[in-house]
Amino acid sequence: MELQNKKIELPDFLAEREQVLTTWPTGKDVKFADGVKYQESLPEHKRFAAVLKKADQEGKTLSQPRAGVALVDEHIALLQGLQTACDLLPSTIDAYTRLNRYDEAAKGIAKSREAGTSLLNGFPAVNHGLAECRRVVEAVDKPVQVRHGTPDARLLAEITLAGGFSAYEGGGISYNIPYAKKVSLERSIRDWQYCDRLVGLYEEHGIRINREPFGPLSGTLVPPFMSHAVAIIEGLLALEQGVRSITVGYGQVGNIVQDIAAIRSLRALADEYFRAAGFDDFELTTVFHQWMGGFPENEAMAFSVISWGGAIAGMSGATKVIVKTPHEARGIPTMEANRQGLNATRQILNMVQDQVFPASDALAFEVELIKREVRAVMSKVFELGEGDIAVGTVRAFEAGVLDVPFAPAACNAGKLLPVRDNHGAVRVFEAGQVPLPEDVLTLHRDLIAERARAEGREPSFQMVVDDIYAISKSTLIGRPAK
Amino acid sequence: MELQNKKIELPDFLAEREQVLTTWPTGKDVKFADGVKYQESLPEHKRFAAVLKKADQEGKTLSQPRAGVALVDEHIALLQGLQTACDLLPSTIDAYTRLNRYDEAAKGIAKSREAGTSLLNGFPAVNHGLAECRRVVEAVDKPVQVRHGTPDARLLAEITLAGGFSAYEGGGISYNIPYAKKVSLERSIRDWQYCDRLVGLYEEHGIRINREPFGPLSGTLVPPFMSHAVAIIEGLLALEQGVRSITVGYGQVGNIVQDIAAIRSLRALADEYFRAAGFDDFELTTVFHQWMGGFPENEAMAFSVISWGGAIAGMSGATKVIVKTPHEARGIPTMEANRQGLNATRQILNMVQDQVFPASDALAFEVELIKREVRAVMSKVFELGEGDIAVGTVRAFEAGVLDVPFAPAACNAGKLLPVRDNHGAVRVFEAGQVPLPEDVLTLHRDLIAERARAEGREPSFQMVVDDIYAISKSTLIGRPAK
Amino acid sequence: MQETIVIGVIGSDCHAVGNKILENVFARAGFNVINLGVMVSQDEYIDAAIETNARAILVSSIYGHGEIDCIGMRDRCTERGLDGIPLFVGGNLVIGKREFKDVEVIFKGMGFDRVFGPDVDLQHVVDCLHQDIAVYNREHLAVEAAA
Amino acid sequence: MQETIVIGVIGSDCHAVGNKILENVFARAGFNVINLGVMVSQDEYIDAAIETNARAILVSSIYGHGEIDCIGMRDRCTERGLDGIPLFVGGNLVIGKREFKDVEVIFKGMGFDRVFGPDVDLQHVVDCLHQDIAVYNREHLAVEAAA
Ligand code: B12
Ligand code: B12
Repeated sequence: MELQNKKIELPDFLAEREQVLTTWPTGKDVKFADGVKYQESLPEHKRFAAVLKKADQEGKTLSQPRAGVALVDEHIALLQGLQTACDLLPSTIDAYTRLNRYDEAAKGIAKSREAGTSLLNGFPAVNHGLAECRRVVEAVDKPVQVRHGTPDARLLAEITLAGGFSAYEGGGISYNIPYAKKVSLERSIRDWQYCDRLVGLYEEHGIRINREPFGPLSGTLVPPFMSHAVAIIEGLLALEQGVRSITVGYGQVGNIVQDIAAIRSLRALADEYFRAAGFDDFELTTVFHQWMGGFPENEAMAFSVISWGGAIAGMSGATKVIVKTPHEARGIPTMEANRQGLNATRQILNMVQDQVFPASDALAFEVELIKREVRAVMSKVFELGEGDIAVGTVRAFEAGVLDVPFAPAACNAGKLLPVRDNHGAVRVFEAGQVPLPEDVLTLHRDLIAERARAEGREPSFQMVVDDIYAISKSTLIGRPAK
Repeated sequence: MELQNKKIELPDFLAEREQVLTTWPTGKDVKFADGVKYQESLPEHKRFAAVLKKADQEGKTLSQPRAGVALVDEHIALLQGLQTACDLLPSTIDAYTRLNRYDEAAKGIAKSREAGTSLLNGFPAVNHGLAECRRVVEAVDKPVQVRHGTPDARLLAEITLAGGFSAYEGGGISYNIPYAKKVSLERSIRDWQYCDRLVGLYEEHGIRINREPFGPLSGTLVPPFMSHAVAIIEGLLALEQGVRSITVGYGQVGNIVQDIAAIRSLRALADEYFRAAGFDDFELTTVFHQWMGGFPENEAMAFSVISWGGAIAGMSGATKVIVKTPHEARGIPTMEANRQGLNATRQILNMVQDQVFPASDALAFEVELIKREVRAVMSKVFELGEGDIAVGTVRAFEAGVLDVPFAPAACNAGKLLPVRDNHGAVRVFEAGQVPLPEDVLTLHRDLIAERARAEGREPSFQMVVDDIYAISKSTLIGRPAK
Repeated sequence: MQETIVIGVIGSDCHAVGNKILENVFARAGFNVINLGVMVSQDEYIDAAIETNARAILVSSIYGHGEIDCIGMRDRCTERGLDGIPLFVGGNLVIGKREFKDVEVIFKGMGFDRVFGPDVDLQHVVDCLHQDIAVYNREHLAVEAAA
Repeated sequence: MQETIVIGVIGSDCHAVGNKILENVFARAGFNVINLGVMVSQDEYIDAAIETNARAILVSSIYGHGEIDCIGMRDRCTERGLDGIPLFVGGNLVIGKREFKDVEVIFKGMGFDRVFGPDVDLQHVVDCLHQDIAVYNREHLAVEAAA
């Protein structure tokens, strides 16, 4: 396999497709033309890209939960219960399916039937197959997205898109590095080029499918510039394959200035890089994920984390917000808990909707900082790839130029260590091989030193660990106990 | 009675005191010297003023619930249940006691005993008397404040202060206008001079009692400048009588810029006016009340309102925040619901504690606007009083120069009509006789017109009504349904 | 015909906001509204109703003491000659968050014809008023006229 | 003596953060930690334990499939000669928010010696490890030596 950022030739795609559709028996039901026809039959208000575009034009922030259970009827009941409290629906896929372990998913389905309750952490769409997916889409009245974490998501894409889902989360980096251990980046990027090519093919047939790189990555103290770089790269890879509706994402860190700056800079940078790559006919939107790290177990406290995320999502101008629930620290939420998260989010979104977060030097500074960081990393990635962003990405991860904190993937260096500064913004404690400009590194170092002084201790891995636990223990910054 | 802002002469005070203590049988147990001795016995961490001062120095925001039930043991259990989740304790007094209807309070106590549950909306401290108050104070480990709404709070003050409570909310304006119907302002101001004089007397004997004018007034769309003027006046009246620890308060309106500007300007203005009046040995702190108007009934939504209030309280730098509960829309909260409100607030306070709300032109503009408005009103009040702020206040209410929206008091003009602007800040729709500078009035008018245009309707009383309902119906601004 | 109704907030209750809105809504719905404001005693409602020949009394209680303040209101009306006058009550009627249907039972037991929670749709209340006043006019006032 | 322990996250579970912290904590507590990272199969734990002569296996499951992934782990240990080796399990072990004591019963039923929720105090776990390893060394390894 010779990876490159180049649209897959149709014959090559079709040949590969034949093989993909045989990897599990349900693949054989998928016919592309039939998928297009089915997608055409969906009304506008059930088309993800259209609903996002409208929200973007109106300056609204839409809400979307995560939700998925083992059995189809239960999954339908769940989505029906949620749709009155949200704007966009998900189908969160279970972890066996994400790793193409369809036989284990089958066992999970069987055991769930026996137990009378879902024993899977998501909806095993591949096992259920095309017709069942359509049953889900038809049973609800809002657009439905596939949300998962699948390094090789080709069959899942074939089945769910022909099944009427109109948005597909993920990407070759963001669904490998945080979600897998031994999958090579060449492999996952190539397999996601397939998914994007499939979406591009739908696009060629007049069906716009929304694509969303997974912004939060490991969800744990990821500095904005690093997730931005990944989102932009995945956007570029998708555009090349013909994708035209792209939602770039970001996971809240909890500092109001950094979070708002992150969404603003993300949108501006994505637009800039996409245009620089020669594209100008894309629809760009943004998604803000409420805090993706460890949650407090106390539900009242969890509500505050949820609400704070909703407030920042709204004030940052993100097009949608992915909503957590008061059960987050414990387990897959019940429908009721999920609705509570959505209701809390709706209230705060409505309350901040018409408020303008004031322009300030601090905000402008943070936006500029993120932009410089992203540009530094991106230009190294292009350099390593000798102009090819796919190749550059693989080499950048090898070299530790791209590096996601706390990720499980073997192909990730894991040398970048983030830590919060004295105001709770996430900064770079150890840069590893990430090529930030010298003055930027100094700035991060100074900011962290300021915190260290305030706490009367040296910055250390313990400080990082304290930050990992902090929000679950009811603070933003992991200060030592007094 | 000839009202003036002048320290009550000790002999006059003592003569009046004799009479006050006879207004209900429990009054006879109160001996001032014994009260001082009892207060002296309280440890530092149970002294309200000391705890506030420390928080202020450390830049912390403390949390305080509202809570009170009919019977003493139940009240103790309630406070004990709450104290692990908050920093400061209240004893919220029932509505009969607030109107000196101690016989009805007695009935309420009896009926509550029968029913096995509190049928009063607060703790009837006067009926329970001195010894029982001390039992409350001794049973808990945090400072306790009397929170009420009593135009004539003289006996209540005598009993509770001798009983070991170390902070006393209220004032001659803020506990009349929103809480009474036919009590004259001369009367309530004079009766509160008594309360302040009592606190001053404790002060002379080395006991610092904290005093807190009630900031939110009617809790419903009160423009910041109006509640600021009242808070400053009550502060001046209190200082004159010898009070030295003053917490000026403000009720959240929901717009982030206006709310933060309100706390900043409140503190600056109070300090300025207090010093201008010749005082320089006071301890000034601020209190931010989470949204005081109608709440959403849905508890998840209520959590967001609570959380948003906590976030702004923290970022504004208020010294304490008064916390609502998810039961707010419905009824007196259970202890559990009250703890939930406190836990949610604690989480968000901790998360914003070290964050700096960035300096911006918008914020500076709003601070300046409030300052100009307050100064315009205050100078008219001084003018009307020919230099005497007590006299000026009575005349200002008569003239509609001071005017609290939606207040029940007959002595309040009720001509000032507030409405939200297009960003949710509370502006003046009809000024009545409130003497705002012409350019300020024009600004308000323009801002409201901007909203009216956005909604395609004229500003009207219906718009005000829509705003009154808005937060309870899950928005900040009462827009017409589309 | 413009019917007269008496409204107000009972007892020691100072909650004025809902009261101002009720006045506005009922006036716009065509009633002649006698608004007694806050802190109204049982006799004040009845005095006003007699004086203005009102067709209904609407009691608000927001602050939680409704359960105490409203006791005896129906008997007092009857005693003072307002036999069968439509009596509505609404607001946050009891202390704490309780099931509305339990609250309704308590106040119906006290003789109130209609009991409303704080989230009631006021258009519905207007409809109820028209309906109950029509019945009252037919049954009670007819009886009176005949007597 | 520095005891060796094997840790890792079972099944298809990718949650890596807790695992990195556990490694850090147990290493600082003086153990020789063999960390297999995420997505570890039952046999991988057992292979590592045999190879390194480990005194305990600590299984994490965060993603909810623990109830499926952990079935048979004890039998497999015994089968492969790790008779009585201390088996700990911890994390978000089942789907949904359930009472911890019910979860504990399930995993004790599967043969785990100790079951921990996500909010466990890790110092307590270190103490448990010392205790259980001491017993294991005394009882099982003594038996082995004698055999
Ligand atoms: C961050 C996170 C992610 C990140 C993980 C990044 C990474 N690679 O590490 C991302 C976004 C990728 C992710 C993905 C998924 N996640 Co996730 N995730 C979380 C989250 C928010 C925090 C986890 C974390 O890092 N905590 C911090 C660390 C320090 O704590 P910890 O992991 O709990 O570990 C500690 C303890 O559990 C304990 N412990 C753990 N193991 C052991 C073992 C022993 C022996 C002992 C003594 C102690 C012990 O000690 C550890 C250190 O203190 C949790 C919810 C939460 N806790 O708030 C959900 C959560 C764990 N995720 C969940 C799920 C379901 C998933 C997904 C399947 C997606 C989905 N359906 O929602 C995928 C997993 C796919 C897969 N193949 O595994 C669920 C699990 C549900 C359940 N058990 O019922 C949770 C609880 C969220 C929820 N309520 O739905 N997730
Ligand atoms: C604003 C407010 C205040 C302001 C009032 C200012 C003023 N003078 O008006 C202030 C801060 C002064 C205040 C004081 C107190 N309050 Co208050 N207050 C509120 C709050 C937040 C909003 C009330 C409001 O204005 N709502 C908006 C209006 C439009 O709605 P409304 O009042 O409910 O009226 C509508 C409906 O109820 C209905 N309705 C009302 N009456 C009737 C009658 C009929 C016939 C019909 C059909 C319909 C109807 O229609 C109205 C219009 O839509 C409520 C909680 C909430 N709702 O969120 C608490 C609340 C009403 N207050 C409460 C209490 C207890 C008090 C105090 C005793 C202090 C305390 N212990 O906490 C004092 C009262 C002292 C006294 N003497 O009365 C409690 C009542 C508890 C209970 N019933 O169990 C509440 C519910 C808060 C709580 N959960 O504890 N309060």
